[in-house]
Amino acid sequence: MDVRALSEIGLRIVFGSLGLAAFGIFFGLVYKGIDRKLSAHMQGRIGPPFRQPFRDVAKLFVKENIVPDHAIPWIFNLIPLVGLIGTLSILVYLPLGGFPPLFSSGGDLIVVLYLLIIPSLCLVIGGFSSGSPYAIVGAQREMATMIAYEFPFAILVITIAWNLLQKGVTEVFSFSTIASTPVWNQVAGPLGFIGFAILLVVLLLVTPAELSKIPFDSAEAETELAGGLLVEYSGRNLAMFYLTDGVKTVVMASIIVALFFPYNLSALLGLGTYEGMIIDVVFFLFKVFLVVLFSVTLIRVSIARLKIDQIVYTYWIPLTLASLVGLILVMWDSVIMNFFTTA
Amino acid sequence: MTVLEALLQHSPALIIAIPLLSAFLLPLVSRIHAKVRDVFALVMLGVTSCFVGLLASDVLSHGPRIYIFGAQNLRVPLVRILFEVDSMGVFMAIITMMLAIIAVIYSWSFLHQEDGLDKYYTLLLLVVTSALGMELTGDIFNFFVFLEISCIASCALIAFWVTEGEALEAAFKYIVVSSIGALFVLFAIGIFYAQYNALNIATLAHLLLFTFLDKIALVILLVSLGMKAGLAPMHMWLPDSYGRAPPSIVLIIMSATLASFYGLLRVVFTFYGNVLTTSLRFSLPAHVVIGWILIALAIVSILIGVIMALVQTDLLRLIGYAAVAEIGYMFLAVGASIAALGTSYATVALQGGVLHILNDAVDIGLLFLVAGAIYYVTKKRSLDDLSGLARTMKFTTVFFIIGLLAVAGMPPLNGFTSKFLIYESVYQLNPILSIIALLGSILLLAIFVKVLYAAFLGPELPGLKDVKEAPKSMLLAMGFLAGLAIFIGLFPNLLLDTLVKPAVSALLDHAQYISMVVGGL
Amino acid sequence: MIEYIPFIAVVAMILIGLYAVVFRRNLIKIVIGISIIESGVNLFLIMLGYREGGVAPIFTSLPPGTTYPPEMVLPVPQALTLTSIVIGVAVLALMLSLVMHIYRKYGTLDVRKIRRLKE
Amino acid sequence: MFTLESGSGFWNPILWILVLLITFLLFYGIRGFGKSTYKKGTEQTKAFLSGNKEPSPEEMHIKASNLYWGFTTSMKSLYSVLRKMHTGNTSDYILWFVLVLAVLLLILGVM
Repeated sequence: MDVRALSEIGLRIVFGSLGLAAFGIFFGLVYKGIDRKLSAHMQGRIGPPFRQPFRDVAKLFVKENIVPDHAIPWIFNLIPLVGLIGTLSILVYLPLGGFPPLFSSGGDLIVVLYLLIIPSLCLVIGGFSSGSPYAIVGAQREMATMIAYEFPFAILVITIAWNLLQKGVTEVFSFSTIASTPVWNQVAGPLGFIGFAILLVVLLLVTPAELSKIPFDSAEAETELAGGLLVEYSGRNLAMFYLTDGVKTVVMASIIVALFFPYNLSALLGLGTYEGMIIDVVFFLFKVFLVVLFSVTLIRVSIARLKIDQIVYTYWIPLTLASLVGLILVMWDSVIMNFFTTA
Repeated sequence: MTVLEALLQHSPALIIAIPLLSAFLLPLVSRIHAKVRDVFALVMLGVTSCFVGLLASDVLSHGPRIYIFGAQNLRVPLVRILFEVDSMGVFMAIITMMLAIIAVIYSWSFLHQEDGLDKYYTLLLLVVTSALGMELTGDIFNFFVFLEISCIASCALIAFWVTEGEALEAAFKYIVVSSIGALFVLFAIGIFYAQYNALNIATLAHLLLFTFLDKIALVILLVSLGMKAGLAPMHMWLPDSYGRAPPSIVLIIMSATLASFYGLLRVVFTFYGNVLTTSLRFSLPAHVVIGWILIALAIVSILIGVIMALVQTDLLRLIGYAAVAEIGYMFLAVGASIAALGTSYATVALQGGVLHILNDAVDIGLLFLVAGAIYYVTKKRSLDDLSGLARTMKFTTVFFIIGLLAVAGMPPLNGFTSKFLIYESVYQLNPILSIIALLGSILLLAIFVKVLYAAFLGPELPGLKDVKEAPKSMLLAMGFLAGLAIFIGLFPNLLLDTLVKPAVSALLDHAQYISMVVGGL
Repeated sequence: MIEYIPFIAVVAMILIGLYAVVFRRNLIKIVIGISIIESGVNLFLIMLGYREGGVAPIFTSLPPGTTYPPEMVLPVPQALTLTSIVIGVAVLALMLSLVMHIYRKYGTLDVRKIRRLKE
Repeated sequence: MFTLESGSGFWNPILWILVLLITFLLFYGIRGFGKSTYKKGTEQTKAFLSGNKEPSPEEMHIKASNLYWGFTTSMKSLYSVLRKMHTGNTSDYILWFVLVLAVLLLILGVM
């Protein structure tokens, strides 16, 4: 490897990760503001202004950073930061707008599936390390939720890859492959279509749990656990978790967009390079907005919080069964269509 | 012939002879001084590792080697003991030596207050000898003998804390289970000898016809070696004995367990390598049936391991169940690669499985060492009695977090590399397999996060205020494994290209293994 | 038919041993069961060594002029059995000493009561 | 060279570590702008218990066996079966061995 290629990769890493960090943080907070405003309107309130999340972060930075007596300081302080950077690093592997992933051959869907554990894991460890009973109860609930939703999520990821493999595509876990061959174009008949539609619904229902939003937010549960695993966090540590939450929303929505709606407008409209880019980015942001609207805002204003054993039950029995049905429909799709075409 | 060449030529014999002889020299040496004994055990293992390294570099560059014990020119065919060393055997020998050396370093501090240590080190060296013997031998009866040696010596080591009734119980269960397993292996050997008049693995593999008796022998070998390796639902001895043996010993028992797993690989890939593709009834090839049997047992292992580990309160026993789940991952990869024999993803799956042997040794070993350190400083086994150790035991906490992330397969640690290869290959056989593997991983994470909370985080209990950090030699042993976990995680290809890929191709290329003996004599 | 009787005996011994291990409660009887399985397997090995009309594998007593007659019986099974018996003795001794210690700690030899390690 | 390839995907740990390092430096710097002090030894460092008096650490400690209550409760039926399976009786361990042996003999015998 010569110096030129090496320095090119170095520049990509430095500027790419800095740019993506800025992107993730900014839009994370923007979508948080939109979500709060919309849900307030749906509940007949006025709600905070759109820029309220930015103000929240700024305010948290000037607040005291309290480390409780029972906490373990070095873990307590380090974990929020690790959670934030871990979540930001996922953006490196995702296609955003019309742009391909920054490192398309650096990690794939399975890697992202694993990296998505990091924010939740950091919340859990942070909650455990703060030494407050509320936080510990919240943290163990978050962990149980994570076990619960990972099962249908894994089924979904593997189904998408397996279906691509059956269609003769190589490197099926790669995000650039998945984005260039949308799942809806890879079905032979109605069965596969229904299967993927079921899986999409499951994924939209996994999202609120992944983001710890109502009805799956029993880990934070302001009413009975007083904020749950974040109860002892304050000041800049809480600001880190606040930012993580925003970035996580963008990441999760981008994954849904990349898996199910990777379409772009520029090719359709036949636009040039720069206009095309702008249109694609705007369209991407709109798609992310739709995902946030449907899987976060609408669900959280319309359903009440579930108990933790209800959450585990919901994900392990009905949703897992639903996604297995989706998997089976996708598996039978080509078989049955072949049967019809040959018969 | 230079000295080095002579040593290299006799290295297969020396690798067995040095630990065996030093095992029996050890009680004499320990008469001099306890320190001398400790150093002697380490030095002898070090010398053996040098020979393993020498042999490994030779085998990896020049292909498999045979070593003949006894008369070279005897005209009666194959009445002699052969050692046949290929890259797979060498790979396993390296793992065994790594575990043995770490266990000895750890034992220095961990057991320094106990007595009977001369017997302890003797038995330890005997288990190492037996594991190495199982990995290098080319003779099936020899394999049985080493298997029995490992049974006897491991059983005595499990009962090391003889004052506890539970340790005796665990040892009794272990010896009953493993001696019955070994007797059935001997029965299978008898079946082979009855049909083919040979005991040499390569000769037998060459002659094997897959008669009805061969099928019976295959089932017996699969089940008894699977039991010795801890395959569910015959895994129950494993959490019992891993949970009660001294944690330093668990590493050694684990090397014997992994050697049994290696034996199973050898049986399926080399012994039955010629006949794997024969069609059975319903025009199913034999390898599909065998592969799916292994996959079914592997899935049971993963699920039982993680589900039972989640509710354990005894730390060592909990890790024992996690070890069952890890064994399940290996069997899943191997089963999938057998069921899909010949496809390109079968090779990837087998690479993942073979790499996972090393990763399992490193991760589970590290967790046992950490659990041992907790036991050493607090004298408590139950997670319910522990809390807040992260305040005083910072290094141990960091090592535990590394072990936790590695065993749950979180990037960028070593567990992820092998599980990554497993997930991204077995789904091609059936998507459910990858899904269950992913689920098992997330449950493993939950299990060890619980341990992290219970032992290290949480409020400081009054009874644990004056707890100190573990002694240096224990930290060194843990640090080495933790460093290895990070290193393999960051540079997976380094290891994959130098050790794992040759090992996998040696397993798959049974014709070469056979021709080394059958063609050469 | 008569030549199958030893093999039937082998299978019967192994099954009897397994029965003892699985259904007997006394630890000593379990140990005896394992010992019976071992005898069965040893009997099996010995049986394989029998060749009809075979010659003892002693080179000095061979018929003159022959070096390796095909009817010469290989001593391998006997060697295996000896090894196996020696190993069996070691296992037996270890198991019995464990049983002795277990009796001291638990005060019973009933296998159903010796299960502090469960679940 | 640093990318682990499985034929279906890839994973490059070094690249990820570098990205992590850069963002860590960036956000460690940003975090430095935040206020780092607090009043030690006052009421605010006590655990927040909705105004209740803080009990002693032993009473406040949540035991490991009570963790994951939600998960074990919703899987209760599964656990009762699995726990009963592991009887701790040596004979049962051998029984499992014999059972698996018999089942596999049956499968391969039929085949």
